[in-house]
Amino acid sequence: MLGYLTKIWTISERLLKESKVDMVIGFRKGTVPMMNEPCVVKSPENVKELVWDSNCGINLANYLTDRKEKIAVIAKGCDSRNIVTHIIENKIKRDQLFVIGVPCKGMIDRHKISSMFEKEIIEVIEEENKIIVRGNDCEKIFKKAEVLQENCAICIHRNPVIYDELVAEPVKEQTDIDRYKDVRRIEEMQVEEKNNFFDETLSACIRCYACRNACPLCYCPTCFVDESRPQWLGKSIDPVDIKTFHLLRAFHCAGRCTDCGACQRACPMGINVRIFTKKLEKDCFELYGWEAGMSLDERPPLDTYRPDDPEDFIK
Amino acid sequence: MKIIRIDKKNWAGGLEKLKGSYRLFGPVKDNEFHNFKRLDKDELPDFNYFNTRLSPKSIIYPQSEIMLEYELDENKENHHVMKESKKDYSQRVVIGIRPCDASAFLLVKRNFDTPEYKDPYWIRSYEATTFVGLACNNPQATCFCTSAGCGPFYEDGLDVLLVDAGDHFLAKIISSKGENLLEAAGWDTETDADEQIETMKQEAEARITSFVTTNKLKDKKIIDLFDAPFWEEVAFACINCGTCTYVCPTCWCFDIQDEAYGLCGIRMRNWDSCMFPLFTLHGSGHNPRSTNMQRVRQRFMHKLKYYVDKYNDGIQCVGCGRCIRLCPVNIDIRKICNMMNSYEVQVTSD
Amino acid sequence: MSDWEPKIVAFLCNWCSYEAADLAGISRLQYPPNIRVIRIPCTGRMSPKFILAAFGKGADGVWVSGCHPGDCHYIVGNYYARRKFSLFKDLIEYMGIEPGRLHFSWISAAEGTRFAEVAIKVIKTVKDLGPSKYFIKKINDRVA
Amino acid sequence: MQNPYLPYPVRIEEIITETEDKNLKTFKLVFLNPDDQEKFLYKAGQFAELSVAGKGEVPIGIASSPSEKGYLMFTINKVGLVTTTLHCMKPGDIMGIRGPLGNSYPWDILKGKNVVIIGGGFAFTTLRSAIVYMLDPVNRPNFKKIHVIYGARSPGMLLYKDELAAWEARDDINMHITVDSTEDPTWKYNVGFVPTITEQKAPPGNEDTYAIICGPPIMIKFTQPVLDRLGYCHDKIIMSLEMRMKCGIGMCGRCNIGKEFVCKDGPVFTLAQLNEMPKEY
Repeated sequence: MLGYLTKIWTISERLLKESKVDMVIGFRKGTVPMMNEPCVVKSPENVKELVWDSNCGINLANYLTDRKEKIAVIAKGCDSRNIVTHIIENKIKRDQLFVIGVPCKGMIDRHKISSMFEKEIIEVIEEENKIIVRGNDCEKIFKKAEVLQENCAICIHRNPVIYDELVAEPVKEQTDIDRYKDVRRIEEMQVEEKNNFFDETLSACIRCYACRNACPLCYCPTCFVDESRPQWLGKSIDPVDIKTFHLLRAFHCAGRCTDCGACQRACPMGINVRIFTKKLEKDCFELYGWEAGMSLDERPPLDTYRPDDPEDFIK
Repeated sequence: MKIIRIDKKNWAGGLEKLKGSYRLFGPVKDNEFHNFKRLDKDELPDFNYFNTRLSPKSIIYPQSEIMLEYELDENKENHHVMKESKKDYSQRVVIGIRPCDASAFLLVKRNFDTPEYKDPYWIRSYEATTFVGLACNNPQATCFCTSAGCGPFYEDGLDVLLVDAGDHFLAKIISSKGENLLEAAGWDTETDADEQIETMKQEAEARITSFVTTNKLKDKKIIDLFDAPFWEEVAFACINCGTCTYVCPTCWCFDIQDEAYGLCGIRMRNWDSCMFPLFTLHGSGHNPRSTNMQRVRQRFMHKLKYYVDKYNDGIQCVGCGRCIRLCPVNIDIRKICNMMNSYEVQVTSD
Repeated sequence: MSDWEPKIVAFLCNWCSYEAADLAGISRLQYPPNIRVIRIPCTGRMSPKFILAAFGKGADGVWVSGCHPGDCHYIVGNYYARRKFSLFKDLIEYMGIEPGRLHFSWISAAEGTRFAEVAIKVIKTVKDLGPSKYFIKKINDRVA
Repeated sequence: MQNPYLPYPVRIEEIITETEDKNLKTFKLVFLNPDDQEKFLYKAGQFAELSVAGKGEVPIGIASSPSEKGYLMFTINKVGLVTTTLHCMKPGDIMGIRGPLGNSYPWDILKGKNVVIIGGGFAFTTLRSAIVYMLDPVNRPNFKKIHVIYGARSPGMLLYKDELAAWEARDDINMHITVDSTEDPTWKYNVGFVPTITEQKAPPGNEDTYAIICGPPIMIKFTQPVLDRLGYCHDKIIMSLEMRMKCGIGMCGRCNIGKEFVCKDGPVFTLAQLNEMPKEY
């Protein structure tokens, strides 16, 4: 994956030089370990600012919403699926985009690495399949597979779904993955247990809305939490308000979520917010055979119906 | 100033004693990170931390706080008339607060304790609290306190400064509040360790590797910085979440909300963030800071320019580095501060 | 709690279930008075927010009823609603509301008897569960 | 410690519907405790937070004048949650009021000067307060000429119609009432936008003349160049800003513009001051 960078530079430089696009949206090196900053490059001289490594977990589709320019965007498998969703939902046009597809081998989980490394992390170096973490006078080497973001570890669409150019040959997709083990575990719980589990999960929430804002799907001009007449939700850290927020946030992503993991990565409190969206993803798959963002020609599940949809739950 | 030696074997006992007359708050590890919590009986603060995930500001200034209450039942006397909610302002102590976070309260005090108006909730909480700081022997790479007006052994804002010296703590008494506290805990072994603390302080300061330059901020014109060309680029990555403002020890903005539960109700305040569009949305629908860029600019301009101009005492930042560590998209206040400080208006020649 | 009676908010489609409730009334069919009706133009108009708001403000049960598939006044509103309800019911039960607090039904304008029957069933189920406790908003101790 | 968030309880004494679209109502409020009234000493140009239990608060300019004793008056446009609730309330209902808040029109400076008041639409409330204050027999000698240019969309949208008529009849104030357009044949005042009427009727700017402008942004935008042409210095043009506010006492942070808090350092600023501030209002 490290070899992708030269190709990214070449493509970006060419596109900008030939004025095929007005800008390239990608990542630049962050100022702290395991963080890169989404950035925009507008001139061919600056393409070398762009980086690519296992710290590009932010979903760049989030930066395309309602843009009018011609844009080249670097896209992993999940990003590309969100780009598809964006196109379906008219948030950007296909012909505005040049998708630089990146076959992805997974992003690393900075929270996880921090918790596995007792000292302060000064530097993280990535070698093929190896993550070297350095502190002051100490070092630890992890296999990349053990420190992947959880959504990457169970990802089954690593290659971009749409692209104009790939930076490398497609990677092998993971098979025989059980994507919903955690969801099933909760489904099997008793009511009381479920409530305790979610109360505990959400007890750290500070309502910063990083999960919502990191998500490319959350682009409503006025989010339901900001509606005032009626005001659906209180603004305090009341547990019911917090629970309601997470429930509705997830529900708004129903049938659209690609499990890119941006929400969870963004959460400053390390809350497992994917546990909500994954339930819906599982349901959409089981009830309607749907996976989000796989094709430009299919309508998302809540925007369509079949006369014989399951309705056992209706009296 | 007096220095008391506290042997670590006497630590837990002293704290238990304190719990008789104070409510104790201290850093506790919760899953992956530390946060300040009320310490129950026999619970000790865990000092094996760089800094807490959230700043301790919520001990003085809770994220959600009831201010007033009222009855809506028209058959009751004084219905619809607001009255102050009863609160517990008994003595409390924050054990193990980092010096940067304690000095942050002094910055925030300027906002809540003004010549014209006093915020009774904040002031009463603040005054009821004794701050026992834990000096930072090992600052992090994202700490830039020394160039943000404080430091790893900074004393302003503290009542006692604890220095971890291996098998014992050195407790430097800074105020009478602090003296009373140590007395109440039964720690009274005076020692002469000024030099030792000074040496440790210098060593800690030398470990700070990260800095901001702020010397020229004051001289710039607000309008020039406001119109500077770099804001679009600075704001590009920002997703406008409230993380930076909520984890910040010096951010104080809040919202006031009424909530009614049947026939009784409360007026409360909740932390708010300049990152949210709703923060400035007028009733008419007009929003003076409607774009992402305007809100990002507001945050940095407020901290690094407006505050500087208003109070003439440095920036509204103590260099704790939380916003840098926790920003989901790696927006780094150090970079922006330096950009602002070095910005010169381009004089166009035409 | 022997005299406790559940409060149930019923969102009824204007074109069918709402009229069925009318018909049940005109036909003098008996069912317990635990239901507060809110008329909606179509089940397609239902937002999960309405359901959560009802629970948040203290409803012990919520019941949404609309036209049988194929009979929607707006042709397809209830088809879309069906998918939405299906996912929503699963999600809210996954998050810990008891199965049996949230009900959906198809009742046409002619089915007054069925309306009363379903109402009795819904009320009975909710009553058996006891007062709502998981999604109801109260003054909370986390708010200092 | 006095709690600045605690409203004084007041009773709604009277509600007057001001405009033909019924979106503007004037509320007369009376303090439940006479002591509170003694504490509530205000100047024209200040505002207060009106508090409705269970709904919230809303910052509204005080429309009564300090020279009118025994009650406070607010003219409220129906916009959001709190103002809509207020519009549904009735005389006798109990609500709350916090204030007075903000600075006021600069009465020390205006003393002995000509004052030109330019208002548009429903932003005439604190201007009414200013006019009533200046016309009070005790205060009138403290001011030279008073001009008032006040416009609304139509005659039915003018506030305080009876008072306007009464002022028209006086000779110690020069009234220039205008409407954008009207088909009313009995309309005997000006027709035209406020900037146009200002250009025609306002006295030229000089050392002794101050203009106070309140109105919708579009009116301000087009009136400003007119005043420039008439020779008004920017430190003699006085404006009152509107912002979203919550605390009203400079603490909650949202009305921050540059280093000022509109609620505490404003809402009244001179144009010269505003020129130095970011245009975030």
